[in-house]
Amino acid sequence: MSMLSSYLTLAAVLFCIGLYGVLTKRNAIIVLLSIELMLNAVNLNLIAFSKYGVQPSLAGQIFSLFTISVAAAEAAVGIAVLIVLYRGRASVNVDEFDELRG
Amino acid sequence: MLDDLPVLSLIVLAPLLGALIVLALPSARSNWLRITAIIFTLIPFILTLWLFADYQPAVGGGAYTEHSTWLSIPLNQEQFNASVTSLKLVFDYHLAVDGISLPLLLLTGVVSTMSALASVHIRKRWKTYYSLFLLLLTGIYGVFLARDLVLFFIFFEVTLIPMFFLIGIWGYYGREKAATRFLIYNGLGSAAMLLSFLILIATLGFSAVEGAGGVNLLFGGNYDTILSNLSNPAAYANVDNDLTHQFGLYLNDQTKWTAFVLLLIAFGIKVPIFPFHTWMLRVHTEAPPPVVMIHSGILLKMGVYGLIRFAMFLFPEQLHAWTGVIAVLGVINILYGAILACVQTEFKLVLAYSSISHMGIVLLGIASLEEVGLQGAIYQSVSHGLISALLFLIVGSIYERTNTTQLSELGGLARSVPFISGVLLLGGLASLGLPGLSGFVGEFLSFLGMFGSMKIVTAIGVLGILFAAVYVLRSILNITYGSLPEQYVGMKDARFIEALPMITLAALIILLGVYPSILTDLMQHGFSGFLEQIHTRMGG
Amino acid sequence: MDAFQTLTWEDAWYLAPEIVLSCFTILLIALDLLLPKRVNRNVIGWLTLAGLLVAGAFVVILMTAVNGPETDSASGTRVLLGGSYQLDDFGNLLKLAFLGASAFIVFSSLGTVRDEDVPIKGELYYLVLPAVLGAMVMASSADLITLFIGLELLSITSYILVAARKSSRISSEAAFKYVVTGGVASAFVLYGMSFLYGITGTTNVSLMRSVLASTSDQFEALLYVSFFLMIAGFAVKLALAPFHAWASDVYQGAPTPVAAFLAVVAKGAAFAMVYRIFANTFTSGGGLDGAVREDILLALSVLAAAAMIVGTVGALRQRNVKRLLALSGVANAGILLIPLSTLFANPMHESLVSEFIYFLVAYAFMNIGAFTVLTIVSRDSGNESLSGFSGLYHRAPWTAIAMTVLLCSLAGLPVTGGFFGKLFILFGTVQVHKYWLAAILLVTTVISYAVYFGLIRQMYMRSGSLDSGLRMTVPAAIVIGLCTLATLALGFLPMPILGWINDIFSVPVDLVMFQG
Amino acid sequence: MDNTFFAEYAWLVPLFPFIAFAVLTAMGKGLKKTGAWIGTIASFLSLVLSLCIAGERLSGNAPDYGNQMDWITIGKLKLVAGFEVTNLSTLMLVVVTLVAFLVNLYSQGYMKKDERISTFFAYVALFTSSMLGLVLSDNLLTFYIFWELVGVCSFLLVGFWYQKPEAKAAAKKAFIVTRIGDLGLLIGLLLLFWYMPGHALDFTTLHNVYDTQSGAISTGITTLIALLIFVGAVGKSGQFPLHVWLPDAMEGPTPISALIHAATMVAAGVFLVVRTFDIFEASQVAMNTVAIVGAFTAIFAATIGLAQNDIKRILAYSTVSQLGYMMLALGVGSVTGAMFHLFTHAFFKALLFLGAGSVIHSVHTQDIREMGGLGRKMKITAWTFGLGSLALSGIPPFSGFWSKDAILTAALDKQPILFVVAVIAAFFTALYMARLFFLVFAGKPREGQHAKESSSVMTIPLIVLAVLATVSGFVETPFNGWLGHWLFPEGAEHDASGLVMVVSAAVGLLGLYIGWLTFVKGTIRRNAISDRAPGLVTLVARKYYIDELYHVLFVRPLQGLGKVLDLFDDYVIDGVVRLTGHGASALGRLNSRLQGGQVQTYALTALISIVILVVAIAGRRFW
Repeated sequence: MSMLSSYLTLAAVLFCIGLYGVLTKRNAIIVLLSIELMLNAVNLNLIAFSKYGVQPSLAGQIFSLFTISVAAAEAAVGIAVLIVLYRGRASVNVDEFDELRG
Repeated sequence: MLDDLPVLSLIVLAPLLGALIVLALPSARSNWLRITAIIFTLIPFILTLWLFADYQPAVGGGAYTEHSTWLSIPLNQEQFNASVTSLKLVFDYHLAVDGISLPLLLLTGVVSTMSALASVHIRKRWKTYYSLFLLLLTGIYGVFLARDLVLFFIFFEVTLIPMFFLIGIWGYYGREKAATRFLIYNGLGSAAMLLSFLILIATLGFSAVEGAGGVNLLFGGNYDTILSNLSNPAAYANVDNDLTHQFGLYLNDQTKWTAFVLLLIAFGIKVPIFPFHTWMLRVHTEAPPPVVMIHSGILLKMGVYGLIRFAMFLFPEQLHAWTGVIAVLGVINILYGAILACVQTEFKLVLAYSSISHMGIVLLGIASLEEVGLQGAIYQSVSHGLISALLFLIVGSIYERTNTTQLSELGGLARSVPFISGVLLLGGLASLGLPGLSGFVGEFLSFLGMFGSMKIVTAIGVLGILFAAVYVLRSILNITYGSLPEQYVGMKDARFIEALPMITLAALIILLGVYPSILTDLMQHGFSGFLEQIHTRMGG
Repeated sequence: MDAFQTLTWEDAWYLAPEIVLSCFTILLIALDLLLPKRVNRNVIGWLTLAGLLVAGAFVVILMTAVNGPETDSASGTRVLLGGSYQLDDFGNLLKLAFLGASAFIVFSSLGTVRDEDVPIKGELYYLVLPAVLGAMVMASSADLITLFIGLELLSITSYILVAARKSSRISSEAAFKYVVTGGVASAFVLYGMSFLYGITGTTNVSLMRSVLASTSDQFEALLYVSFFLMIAGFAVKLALAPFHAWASDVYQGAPTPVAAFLAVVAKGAAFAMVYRIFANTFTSGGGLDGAVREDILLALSVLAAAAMIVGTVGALRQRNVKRLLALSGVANAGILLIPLSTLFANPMHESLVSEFIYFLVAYAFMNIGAFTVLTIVSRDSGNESLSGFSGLYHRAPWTAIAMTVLLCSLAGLPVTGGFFGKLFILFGTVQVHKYWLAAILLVTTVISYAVYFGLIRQMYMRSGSLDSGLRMTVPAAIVIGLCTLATLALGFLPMPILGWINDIFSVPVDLVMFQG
Repeated sequence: MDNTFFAEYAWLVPLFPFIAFAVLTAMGKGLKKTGAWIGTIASFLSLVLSLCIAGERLSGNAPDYGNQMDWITIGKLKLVAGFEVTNLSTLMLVVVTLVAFLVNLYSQGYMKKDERISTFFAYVALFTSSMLGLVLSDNLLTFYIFWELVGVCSFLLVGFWYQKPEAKAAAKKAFIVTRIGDLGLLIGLLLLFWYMPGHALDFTTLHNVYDTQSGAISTGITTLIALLIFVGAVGKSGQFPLHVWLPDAMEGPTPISALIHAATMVAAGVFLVVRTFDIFEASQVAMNTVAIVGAFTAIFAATIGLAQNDIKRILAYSTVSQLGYMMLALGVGSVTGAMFHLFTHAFFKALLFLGAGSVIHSVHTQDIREMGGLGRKMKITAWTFGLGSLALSGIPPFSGFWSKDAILTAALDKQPILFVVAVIAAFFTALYMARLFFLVFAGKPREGQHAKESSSVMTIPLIVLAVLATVSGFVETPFNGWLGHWLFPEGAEHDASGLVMVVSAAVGLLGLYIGWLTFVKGTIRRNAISDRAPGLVTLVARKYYIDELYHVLFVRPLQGLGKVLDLFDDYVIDGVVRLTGHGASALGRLNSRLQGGQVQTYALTALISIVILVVAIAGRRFW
């Protein structure tokens, strides 16, 4: 079980780092990367559970595969949107994306 | 010959039909619109009159009841309990009339017709005006006739929307604020009402019907069911006990009180009872006179009706426990309204506060829980309806001529418009409770009823009629007596179309003042039966 | 159950709607590439519409088939793909709702979307299809994985849809915000799911229940963690306050039809997912019981209350109609959550799904109608502010009247769909004695009068700047008319649809899944 | 012939004038002179009928006749309306109809030039009919109804010249002050209703209850009821402290002052007490109160009358003080005395007012200091007025003497102090009447005043009334108690007392003599007192500052209270409402401030709130 708990802790740490990045980083690209970090934390969780979990099963690993691919797609779209945005603003600073408000 | 017609439905639906027809007419033809509107206001009025003629006080209105299921919504799919096969939520289309609603129906008929006539003052957008006006009437008639809680609520809400537009489009300077204030304030009222109704439906609006393979529980807002379930808990015997508890089909005292107080608030706002009255001042001052005729003449009475029909008949124990509270509230209404009316500088505000004062008398009548007092309450409602309708009719005529209702700018009108001033004086005397006019009977009966149980409080309340004399004379003499400002010289006195409703209302006020039995006999059956029930319920 | 079955033809038949949609998607992408520039892309719009309708037709056929007597299982459900996908009435009804709503939206947007605003109109149309596909997958998945896939399919496509107004700066900004919040939300949901999987060792929700029934007491802390993580994620997806801040921005930035799509379909799909997971894991008699369940339900009710309050109060001062509708969407999301939060608190409250679906349908109609009117009006006035509506009654009385009806329905005034939807939900709430929640619902409703009647005031009591008549397009007119009529019909005779739902629907069979 | 033949038609008596009223209001402006005649004829008809009734009742002992109908029936309760003909009501019928008819006749001349003459006659007709209704009504409720109606008519007629601000003010005052009294009466009525066995309100039952089953109503309650009813009487009959309205009511046309504010309506208060006398008799406290209030009012008003210069106001105060006499009589238990004085007073006071009217009509002023020497120019007026003054001053053998004598006798054997007070008041009465008469009619005429005798329609009523004022006293003298027997067969015989007769006659003559010395001979300087004690004179002339006192005590505080409540209503009650509204929209603004466009802020708020949620909800379980 200790194995599991250490993996879980690692995943939790990763998740928090990602979250922290999303919340604080000014560079939009870093923000997107941080999201990826959070998703990866999830993958770690899933795989750890599927190996050392109470009822180990294969499903977790399959799940993680799906997650990875989806994350990729999401990142792609995110970057694409960011490029469009950059065309408009000539900046990737999140703080400046505040025309929509109130 | 009318016996086989669904009279009540006709009464409710005729104005709706009229509204649709008005919508169909070309908006330029103001006369067509006006005449159609008046016709479709008259139809329900005439039907009500026929009802009045045909109604036998001894028997009650059972014969006219219309009852059919509107919605029946299954609440579960499969049997989860040995004895209960199915649960249904049932909403009925249930109209009925009795001695309590009939006088108010008549009032509605009269005042609405007069207001339709008085709407000649309306200068713009007749089409919209009249369609909304008729829609409003549907709502009002519905409220007085509906006997299903949900149906009642729907009609109650239906009155809100047209009023909002009528105030907001055709009102005076501050109309939009007043309209919104009206909507929100009354909305809160009906919210409280709906919550209380739903509690009632969910906890004892059920009737158990023996169906195939067990009991079918029907939940619904049928007034009679709820009343009988409330008044004899033996009704629960139909459903075995653990079931009722499993479903929370029981109304413990706390819940009863919640429901009761919610109802009190809901209708208290409409009446209005003391702290909840500010909205109606705005309406009185900002709305166009014909609409105020309806509002002050009828809509406030919906509150009274609700108080009696629901708060009182459903929860007599609670009401009995709170008689003191309500009586004191009534006295506060009377004196507060009266004293404030004495210092207003704007005639419409004087009338608004006097309405508050008169509604206080109604509260006293209700609080008495005596037959005399209750009849007094209804009587007072009717008479106040007529009187304030008359007064606001005149306000309309005066404003049309002088473009002001500020007491300081008016005076001496008796010289230039003697007829209007005469009727105004009559209305004023009626509202200060002069014997021989309707106001006196209502006040006297209410006081008489209340006096039996609490002498001191009532005695204090009676002081109100002194202040009534003060504010009525102060304002009306200010308008009609004294010297005439030169800009008002040579005004035309009332045209026929104005004089007609004035005379009608005045005549009715006098009739009710001289020959009250015409109404009181109607109410006999309505009340005495219920009071017996109540007394048996409360153990003598 | 570990041995995966292969996809049989029969299964394929049962998957027909989904397949149709995917085929149409691919087809239209190709067509969009091949068609020469000069051809008006409305063609693609019409084809999209066709695709949606065909799929809808299939759904109807399947429903009759599944519920019909000739099916193998009397339960009226059909389990596919190793229990990861399930055909039942909950799913089907929602599928119908989603398809119908999308069809309305696409139809209404035909002719109103301007080229200079959305340069590549083709995308705007055909990307709706995968989005709806995702929503449908979410509606009838029985497995965390498929649920998640559906969710992402929907989300990612809607990111693109939001960004469709390439030329406008705010559109792409909205898209970016949507991506970030959506991404984080997905991450939360997933993280929560991962714990759920860790405790139960399966991703299949129905198996989960039986496992949880035995083991829930050992892992209380973990359960809290997983459920609250999921709640956080879903709260963002559902735009429940205080997770709603993105919604107004995104709606404002997106093309109006897309905003409508997000408000109705995306939200509905997310709700489908939430109902699935929570209902399955919470079913009494097996599944999660006791303290944890109580707390989760309480948390849900609190969120619902917060959403209603914030959504309504926030809209009070809102001058931009799109943001206003977004906020009203927040409030309505709160209302839609109430049936779930009163789930199984009382043996009688089985009607929660019919309450939910009924209000969802009503909400769909009134929202789409309102958004369509907004599209038309803002196209005229050039901005989306309240003042654009001023004097509308004089310019276009019928539109104004229709809008009034829709707004009354949003405000929950009789006699409209919104009114009855709220009434049923209220009744359910009162039945389980959650008076405080009912009270909040009622009070916020009243406050919302101020919001919606503010709009009505603009239309009737103010004189507008423009006095020319309103430039209305035929499809938009039809959509507005249909939505208005539907709203009224739902109010006057709600019986048909309700009766129908109740006839075919049954919680234990259709919402909760028993297998293995 | 059946000797209730006319009595059964007594309800016609009020009906005639009512029909006249209806016709006049309906026709309105159409008929000018004819309108006046309609009113007069109607009143004449009722006069004739009531004389028939009287004749019928005088011939042999006719039984009392009464007739009721249910007005409102609620459950077991019945509210009844009905009329009854007794000797008492017959007497009142005759008095009212007679004076009413004469006033109608008189007004033909007096109001000739007024363009609203038909309205005037309509009002008068309405008043007459409701006054007759009041007289005939057989139970307290009906009585109260007509009681209010006469009040309104008085209000309308006082304010008849509505363009004069004073008239407007006077009318308002008259109505409101009497309304205070009505309030008392109404509450007394309600009390009585709930305490009377069987909720009966008719006078017969009332009489029986107090006569036979004494103790049916406890003494405390009886006293309370009696006092409340008395408040009503005080209001109507202008007794202290509610007398303030009556002098102002003189703003109305003079015939009205004669009819309403001298002969009939103001006497209704006395009549009320007579009607409910059983209640008063049952409570000594009530009796004493009545007596004291009456006596005090008598002397109090008389003193004020001394210092007034407006001819009508002097008469008004004299009315107040004479009504005080009647109350005094009741207080000392002499119903006969009260009714007798009411009877005679009706005639001579009406006479005096009509005479004053005739004077005013010709000299167009009411200030006696601007008159003088009119005796030569207006012979009939002067003579009749003189007779009236003698009657009022209680000079034998004029009617006033006998009735006053009856009262004084009763007062003496009940309560000597009251007797003394009454005697002094009588002296003042004679004094101010002398002043009035001599200033107006004696002395040399003012130049520029071409006064001339009024037309015959005005003088004939004067003559008739003068005759009555002279002879009507003989129906009840110490030597034959006929009236007393007729009215109250079981009533107490009032015994002759030579002393009283001498004293009252003496003070009357003394008063007249001093008046003569002062205002004709001039042996006593007119302002003898005003030089010595100017303060006293002004105090009296300003009516003891009662009006000012009331203004400070009641009017101001009420206005203040109203203003305060108005602010309260605006700022507190409505303020709360507004506050809630603003609070809500403030929250709305807060929300939009939170949506500042920073996506990361959104995420942060979300994170924080979920943490709070977890801590709040899950936390409960773990800690």
